Amino acid sequence: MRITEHPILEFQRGEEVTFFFEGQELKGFEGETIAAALHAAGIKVLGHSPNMHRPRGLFCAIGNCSSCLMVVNGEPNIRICVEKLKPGMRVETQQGKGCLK
Amino acid sequence: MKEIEILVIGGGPAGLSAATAAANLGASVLVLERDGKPGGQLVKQTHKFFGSKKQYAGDRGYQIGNLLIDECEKNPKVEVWTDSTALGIYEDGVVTAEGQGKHLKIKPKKIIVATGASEKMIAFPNNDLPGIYGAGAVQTLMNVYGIVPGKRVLMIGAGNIGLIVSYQLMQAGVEIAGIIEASPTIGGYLVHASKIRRAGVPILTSHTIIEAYGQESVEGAKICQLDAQWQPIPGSEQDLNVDVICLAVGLSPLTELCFQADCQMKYVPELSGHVPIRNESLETTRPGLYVAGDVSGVEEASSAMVEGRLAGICAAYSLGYGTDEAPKLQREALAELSELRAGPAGQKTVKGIMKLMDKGGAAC
Amino acid sequence: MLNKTGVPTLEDIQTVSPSEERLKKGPVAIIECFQEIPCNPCTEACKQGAIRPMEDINNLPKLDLDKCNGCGVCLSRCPGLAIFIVDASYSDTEAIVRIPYEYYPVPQVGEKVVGLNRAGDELGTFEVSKVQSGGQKNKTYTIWLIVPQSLAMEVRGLRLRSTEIQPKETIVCRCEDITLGEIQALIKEGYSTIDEIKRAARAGMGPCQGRTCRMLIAQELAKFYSIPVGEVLMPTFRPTVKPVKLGTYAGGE
Amino acid sequence: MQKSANVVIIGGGITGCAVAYEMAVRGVKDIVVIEKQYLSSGATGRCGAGVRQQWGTETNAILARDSVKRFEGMNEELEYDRDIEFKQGGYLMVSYTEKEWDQYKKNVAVQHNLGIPTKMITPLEAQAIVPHLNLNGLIGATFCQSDGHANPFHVVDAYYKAARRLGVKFETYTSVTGITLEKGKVTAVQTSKGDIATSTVINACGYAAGTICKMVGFELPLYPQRHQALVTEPVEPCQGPMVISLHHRLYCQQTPHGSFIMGVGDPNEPKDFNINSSWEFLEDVSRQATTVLPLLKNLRVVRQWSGLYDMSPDANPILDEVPGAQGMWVAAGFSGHGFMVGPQTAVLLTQKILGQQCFMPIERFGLARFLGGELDLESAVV
Repeated sequence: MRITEHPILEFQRGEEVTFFFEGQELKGFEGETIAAALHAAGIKVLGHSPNMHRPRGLFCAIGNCSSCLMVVNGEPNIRICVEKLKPGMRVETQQGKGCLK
Repeated sequence: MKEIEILVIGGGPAGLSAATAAANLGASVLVLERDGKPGGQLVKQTHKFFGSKKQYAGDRGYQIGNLLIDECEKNPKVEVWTDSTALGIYEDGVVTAEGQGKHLKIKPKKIIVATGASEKMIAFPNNDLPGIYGAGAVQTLMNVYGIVPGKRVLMIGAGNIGLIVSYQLMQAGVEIAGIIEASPTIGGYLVHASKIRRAGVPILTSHTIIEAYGQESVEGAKICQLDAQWQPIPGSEQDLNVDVICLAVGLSPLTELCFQADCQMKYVPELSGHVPIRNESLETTRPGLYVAGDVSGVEEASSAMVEGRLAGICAAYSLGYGTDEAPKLQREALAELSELRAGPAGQKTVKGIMKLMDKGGAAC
Repeated sequence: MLNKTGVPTLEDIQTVSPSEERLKKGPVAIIECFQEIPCNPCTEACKQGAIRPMEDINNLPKLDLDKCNGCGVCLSRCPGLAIFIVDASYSDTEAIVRIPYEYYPVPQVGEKVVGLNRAGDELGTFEVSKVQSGGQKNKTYTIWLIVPQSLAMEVRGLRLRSTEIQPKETIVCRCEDITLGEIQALIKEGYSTIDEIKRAARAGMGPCQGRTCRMLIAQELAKFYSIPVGEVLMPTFRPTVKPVKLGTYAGGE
Repeated sequence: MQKSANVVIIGGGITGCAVAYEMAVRGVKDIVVIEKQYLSSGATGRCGAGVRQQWGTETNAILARDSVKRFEGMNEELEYDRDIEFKQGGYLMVSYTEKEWDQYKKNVAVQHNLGIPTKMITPLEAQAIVPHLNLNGLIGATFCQSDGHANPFHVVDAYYKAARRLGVKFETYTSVTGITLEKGKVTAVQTSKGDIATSTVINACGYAAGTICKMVGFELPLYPQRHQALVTEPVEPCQGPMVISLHHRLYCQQTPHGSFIMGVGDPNEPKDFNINSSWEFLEDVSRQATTVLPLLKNLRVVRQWSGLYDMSPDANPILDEVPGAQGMWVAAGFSGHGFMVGPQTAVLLTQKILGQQCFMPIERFGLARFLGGELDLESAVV
């Protein structure tokens, strides 16, 4: 959910762009991270851990942990908490440990 | 290979202050900042800061951040590389970094490590469920990107971060189910706590989380009370219906680079973890490597800025800059630090620094 | 009033309490059976002849305190779970109370459980020193609790600490899905430093390089060896601070 | 710590732990292993983890061939509760120069004589095995399917647990400070935790073997040399064999866990004890790896480290009794491949010390070979 009114802050958002999550078309803003855009769309489960298949979501938001690894434009293991959103991006949950292509 | 007189690693309050101070004395400085914009944690702080005028008291954190950035940017002796993460400090003195898909090599004469801190983690069942965040992550989402993490939050930790982030969540329209704190007392500033209490949010000291639950993401949390021996009191369990659990259980100095650089390290609980042994000039046991801010012991942003300034002055002075004014500036900075730490709130830090200086043989 | 509350009164208890002197001598059965009902398995169970045969099956059991050696066979046979064994000779300050137990899960040796009195009030947290299975048919477990001497005639029930962390669902290393239970098991096995645990289980070797789990493991080691966290040997820190593509390094500057 | 022992083994790596097991399983009682840090903290735990039979000298090839058999059944033999993660994805040794190809042919002849089923294959056949192999300039390759790699920590752990079950004692975080000699015979090992009286000492501490030999006044022909390695984040399986290009000085494998381990040898590496990592290595190995295996360019490095090879003059092991110190045996000089030959080295040395029939002539690993005559130099070292 996006904050519309804030007593202290004003949010300067970039251009609205379209991207895809598991093939589904979503909107986000240029300049924000993929994680932020997914969160704004209410998507919290970003994948499942490779061994125990436990659901994983955003945790540290600054590229410290490994909780948010996803496949972006076919490339695995992208930390979407620090990767910036770009128009037309294809974001997918990672099956297992991700495949090099 | 980029050659530079002083390399500052980290563009937060300590790093930016260090860069400006060193450049003001005439040294050329490069700042490495891993984020797209410098300012560190300041950019996420919406509350007014404490301290004195010298540390911009009364201004809001993000405003102070902008001030520090401005000062750096208008100084021609300072160069700031954003989106650049330091990767390693090697035995030949080369610092490597990654930026824009390139492997960057920097050969500095002096290094100031101002990498800040990272959030601590605690162990409880289902602590990895989506919907459980570090407090910093919630701040980033909320105050940088304007996105709230959920509807109803359980905050774990009543230190300053737990209190401030709870308040910020309420400002963003999110309900706080409660703040729980394992210790018997509130760790943060009590004005922050009172502000939250009078908004109707309970702060439960001597309480801990037993488990989080939920299928694919957080649906609730079980908490309980702790006795004087920090043991759970049977029968005191409560079930909270929340979709977010925010962990504000403390910070650890982000000292990986110091470990790598073979700085002599010591675990000092009062400084929140392993910190490099350093002298009064903030120089570590690796000659020419200085530290400032949370990496040298977790404290407030105000003292981080002064430490940064001190490290910047000392590093520049050691290169032959500011022969006349540096000693005076150094004394001023030290006096400011003592002043900031003089009260009861600063006693922990003072004790920690004494422990740190005590053994290890670093010369002052 | 026992018949109103289900809790035997002080007077009731006094009728079956051995003398201080007898208690100090060693294990002895305490038969807290106060209502005349048709029942006699305890008399059949006692091989010492301490519980005398009943003339009428409705009689209350009578225990010969001198003959009783506290073997506990009667405890597991009593259909009413009304027999306890108290051993006040255990140490100067502590006694053992043996309690019949028919719930699940069964406490483990070494586990701390909450001791309850006859009314179910909590008396504190006590360690389980032994767990005896009642066997396939009988199924009644006997739980041995170490309690202070002063509570030897008070503690008569137990409850598991439901608030205990369940190590199985608790993730310590997110990168490699390593649980608290696995870390604790490795420490118990003898892996004594963070480096050793890293090598045995890969905890801390993932993309985050131990940033989340390192100190959690340190805390577990500190707990196990009863040392301050600061004395736990830190692992070797190696470059690089974050994962970087081979292509980036190959490209040079 | 105990005051005396039948056998004291110095070094808790693959060799030390395997010797402890082989002796104990043959009935030797009262064995102590002394390790300065923790088990596999030295060269074993830092190695590239490869197990290959494609060697140029017969000695190395026999040890490796027979060790492969041991690795294959190790989980069962040692009743290991985990998995040594032995993956026989083969070794693909690629050649990009004629000179190198000629050497490969000679090596394969040696291997075939010993029954090692190495195949000489064409670039296209090599590509069928590793689809992301760069064929540009590739002349040919040799491939042996039964080669592979194993998890060094788990292998050592397996030997340790098996030996411990047989009564062997392990003293970790204990360093050896001296060796006591009486009339040219070993009588005790001095350690940081006290002396242990013994008549048999096995010096199996890799590059530090020279330091231990100096304690009895013997100069071992051994020098340490740093070799660096890195490990990447894990990805789903995409590379079967270990790929070696001697021309690129590169080895590169994907572990069953999914991460890649790789390293390059540096011909200019000085002979010293430096064990720090360098940034130049990261660039060097990345260039070589992305040249030979371009697919890997998007794979992320998570950690680099280095270890020391214990180099002998001919890159072959030294297994012998130390001159002037009766009862003290040395097992060192493995020159970067001590891990893969560890299981059989341990058997050979044990057989010799116990006076049993050796499965191959141990004299070929003797110190006498350095006294004169031509050395059979191992060419296939990365």
